[in-house]
Amino acid sequence: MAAASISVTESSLVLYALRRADDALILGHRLSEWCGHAPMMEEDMALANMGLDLIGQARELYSYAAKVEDNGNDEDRYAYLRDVRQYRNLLLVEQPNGDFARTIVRQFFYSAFADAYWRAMMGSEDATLAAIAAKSEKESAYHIRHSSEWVIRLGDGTPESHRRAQDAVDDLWAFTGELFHTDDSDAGLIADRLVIDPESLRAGWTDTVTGILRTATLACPGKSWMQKGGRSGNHSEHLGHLLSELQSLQRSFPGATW
Amino acid sequence: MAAASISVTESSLVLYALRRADDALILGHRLSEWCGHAPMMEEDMALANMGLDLIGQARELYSYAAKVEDNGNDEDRYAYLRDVRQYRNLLLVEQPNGDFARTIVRQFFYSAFADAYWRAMMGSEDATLAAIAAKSEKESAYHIRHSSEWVIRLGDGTPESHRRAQDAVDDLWAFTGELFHTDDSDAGLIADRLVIDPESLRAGWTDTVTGILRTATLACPGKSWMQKGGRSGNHSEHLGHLLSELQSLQRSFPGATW
Amino acid sequence: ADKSARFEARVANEERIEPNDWMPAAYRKTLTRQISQHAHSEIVGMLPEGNWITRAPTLRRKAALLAKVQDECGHGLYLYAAAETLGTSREELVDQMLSGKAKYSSIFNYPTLTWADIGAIGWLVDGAAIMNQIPLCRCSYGPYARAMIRVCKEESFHQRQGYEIMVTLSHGTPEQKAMAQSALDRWWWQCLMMFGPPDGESQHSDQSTRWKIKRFSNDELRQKFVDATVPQSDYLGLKIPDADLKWNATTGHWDYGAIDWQEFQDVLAGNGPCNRDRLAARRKAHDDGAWVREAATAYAEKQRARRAAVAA
Amino acid sequence: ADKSARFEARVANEERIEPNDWMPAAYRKTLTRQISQHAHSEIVGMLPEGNWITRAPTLRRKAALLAKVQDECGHGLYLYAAAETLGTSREELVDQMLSGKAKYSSIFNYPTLTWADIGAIGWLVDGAAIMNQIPLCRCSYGPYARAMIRVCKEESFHQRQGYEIMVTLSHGTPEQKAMAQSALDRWWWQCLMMFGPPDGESQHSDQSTRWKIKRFSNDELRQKFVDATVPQSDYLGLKIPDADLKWNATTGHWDYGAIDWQEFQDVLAGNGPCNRDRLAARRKAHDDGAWVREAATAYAEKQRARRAAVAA
Repeated sequence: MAAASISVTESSLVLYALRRADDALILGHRLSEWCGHAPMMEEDMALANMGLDLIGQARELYSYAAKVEDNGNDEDRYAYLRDVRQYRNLLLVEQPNGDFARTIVRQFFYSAFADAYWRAMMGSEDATLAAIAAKSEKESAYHIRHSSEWVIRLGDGTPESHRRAQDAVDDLWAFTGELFHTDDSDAGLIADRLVIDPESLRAGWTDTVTGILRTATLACPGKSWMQKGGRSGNHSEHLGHLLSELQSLQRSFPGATW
Repeated sequence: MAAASISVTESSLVLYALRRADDALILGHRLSEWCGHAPMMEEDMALANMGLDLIGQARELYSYAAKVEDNGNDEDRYAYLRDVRQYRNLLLVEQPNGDFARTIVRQFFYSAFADAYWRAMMGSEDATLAAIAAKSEKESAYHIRHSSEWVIRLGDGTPESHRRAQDAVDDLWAFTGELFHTDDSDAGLIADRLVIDPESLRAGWTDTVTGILRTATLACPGKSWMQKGGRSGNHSEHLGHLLSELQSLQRSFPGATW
Repeated sequence: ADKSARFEARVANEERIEPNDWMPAAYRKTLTRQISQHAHSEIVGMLPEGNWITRAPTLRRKAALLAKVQDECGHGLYLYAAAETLGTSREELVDQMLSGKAKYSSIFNYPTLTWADIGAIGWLVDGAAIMNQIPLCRCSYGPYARAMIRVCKEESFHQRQGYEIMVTLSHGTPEQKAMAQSALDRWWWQCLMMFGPPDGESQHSDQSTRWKIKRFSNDELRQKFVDATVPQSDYLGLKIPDADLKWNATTGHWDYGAIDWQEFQDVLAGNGPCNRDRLAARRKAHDDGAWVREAATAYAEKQRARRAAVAA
Repeated sequence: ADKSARFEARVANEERIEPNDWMPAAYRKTLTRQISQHAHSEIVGMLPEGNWITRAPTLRRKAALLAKVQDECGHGLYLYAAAETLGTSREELVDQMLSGKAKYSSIFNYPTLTWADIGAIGWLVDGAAIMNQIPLCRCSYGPYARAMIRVCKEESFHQRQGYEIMVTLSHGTPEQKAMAQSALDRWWWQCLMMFGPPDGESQHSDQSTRWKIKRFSNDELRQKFVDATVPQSDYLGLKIPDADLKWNATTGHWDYGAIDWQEFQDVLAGNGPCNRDRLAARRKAHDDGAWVREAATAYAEKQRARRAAVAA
């Protein structure tokens, strides 16, 4: 085993699991960057908590992908030995932490989706995905509650916090369209009821988000241009830097066990 | 060739060349981080200029080390395939850029030494080191001039720039003692007149620095505790992060040619 | 009217217009916009390539890339200087860019994902830029023409460097070759768009042509670029991502497929992958640097006052 | 005087003192200092280990390290809560730390250079901390004793995790084993210093012992630590960097070499490799977070006002 990148045979199901695993890992990693630097100790705890949940979800999804792919890969090979173009996560989750408002709004947009998503996925005909969903749903319920509360506090707090929260909403909005994106690879899985059609969650997501933003006295950007590309490896420039940090040890010590 | 770290046979002369090469590379890398983000376009140019000079010096010193070591290593293997404990640079040069004042003061402390150092090293009995010194001295003359001018401008500019410059001086002062440090490995080289004794430059350095700081209306910290460790691989936590970025491609594509 | 006729005659006669010469307001405005837009592009263009300076794979490449990005900054500086000869200050021009009022080349709103993108930018983006800029070396406005001569010289050096990176990658490991192909795939169409809308849809062309600012149509330059690039791509063993690309023996040119002008419009409207990041990065540099510029000004004023006191 | 005698009797009788009980001012002050210093250490202690969360070499290690650092934050929180029962607010205590007035454990002023340092911190630093803390589970002050019971439970889990990292590394590649040895070399003496100055030079010990805050002398605890650690180091096949270390059959303990107390004093005086970085990082987190805490307060007040308006 060298420190070069692995190759992955991306069947529809493997690709599907990797995409969600990458979402969870990258967002979890971003949250972990806060550890020791949060605005209050309670938030050091809370952000780490969410990060741990997400890294846990990533591990289960990677392990499932490895089992389905059956090609000698495992959670760590997926996480540490794929390059930026092999990563399949949403552009939303790789966006830098920025200030606390940006981290919270990113979490809120993601969790508002993930919470409904995992609930729906509990009905998957794929037993493993259904089991992962059951566990993840409990976690995401906390994530959406925690991030919603902060969106409201920041939006309806001081003029400065309102401005920062609104900037975050405006800047991150363009990355929310990708939450609902599907492609040919997904279509068969949806038809077989192994996974849900995210389009079915759009109305609920919009309700949740507009409701919370309204309570937070924040303006909702409405219909506008949406970015995409993460699902097929066309990332922003931010992900490469994150990966050079995340993967540095595995890349520098080929074949070692840790 | 794998992406694992190389081993280096550090004879006195090899170690000596690597230490100076690492100084130049790490400081050059730090300066290059500014590119596109400087406070004015003229400074984008100037910081890149100094960075280029330093990377050039590093390349010559690494190549000389490779020739002396004669062990199949080369400039890129030294730069890209040694881990943090194998790097031999001064703690000063690995300190983060911080604000512009910090970058300038770091450059000033280093260049005030380097300028006198290279001038003295032109008399080395090692022809290669003497030749490198002759070239580097011209470059460092510009570095000390440029950084001195900015130290004065910032120190004697606005209250804010004065405060920032003074903070930088106070925080970086503890890393200047290492400029004059020597160890057993150096002693033989000094005795053989292959290299100079940096102690001989201390009075001149102190004059330069106190003079410029006085002109800049900045307080000179005076005698205080000095940090050391970089020369033997005991670095600050900053260097590891820098290297994970600097080395990411070479570590991820074992054996490739670029 | 007399002045105007004389100006038109001079231009028609291929004479150079200099800063102190009389010129029509529209000529001044057009050139100010074009030159400053060009300057903004050089400055914003530092960012996608700058993204790889800290990760360049060898010290030689690192130095070359840093030098290249520095050159771009230099181009920006003397293009701003050329624009300033038309009466608008660099500060004002930069503010127009930072506020989003002035444009820069849309090509820089795409991300550099891998090291191969650095090769592709040099080869293709600089290649396209040179096609656009070589005719500008004969532009009727003297300062711009002279700036362009220097820019083009450096750009062709950059272009060769970029191509050499592509040669190395496409002759490298299978992973490197795949990286090179992916970069070509992602940059090709964007480079074709760099020449602007198809002839006939271009807004400023007629007058610019009469004023000897523009000497070839967008489509002419685009075709030149395609014709020059196809054989280079063949040499690299890479495939241009255009199923309709084929040699036309009748015209002696390469025919290419339809360009997605909707994407061009979208990116121009601010919706490219990096528009927000690019402006945010430039604004941050500007804002974070404010105290430095203030310090320099304050110090210069103190020095002036001191000299005046000594003289008095 | 009556109260004082009763207090002393209760303490001597191993009863727990609770927040509302009468206690001597010096007891309150000593405990406030000790507990808050302990809390600061947990919070600052997040930084050296936090430095490796983003680079942990496997997902399992990443999750474990993140959880561990989170635990430390939790320890900090309930130690501050214990200190608050003595009448000083967390805010005030934190300000004392940020201003440099209050100390935290000097061990956190050393850098984590490699992944092996994470193993060494768990194994040695947590190991030493547990030696210090287990007796505190029987401290005379109830809230502190109860906090310590919980802390010790989690710390021993961390200690085992750290040791397991060392086992993996020392059974790994030659590079990994060298990394592990280097970490032991760099952390060993610093850990011995964690037990404080040699007996006799310790300032607060006598009274603390009488008050059942301290139950073993610094040197006793240090010896316990050495005795426990030497066989573990043997198992790892690593060499403790002490030429004078040898088994003393007479005493039944390991004799160890002279400790460089000058270094201890230097680091305490603010001259450790990371003192500035640690305080700067905590101050930055505090300063950058000010607007968030203000927003939370402002929102809470608005909500209170709204509820009051509804109730009225």
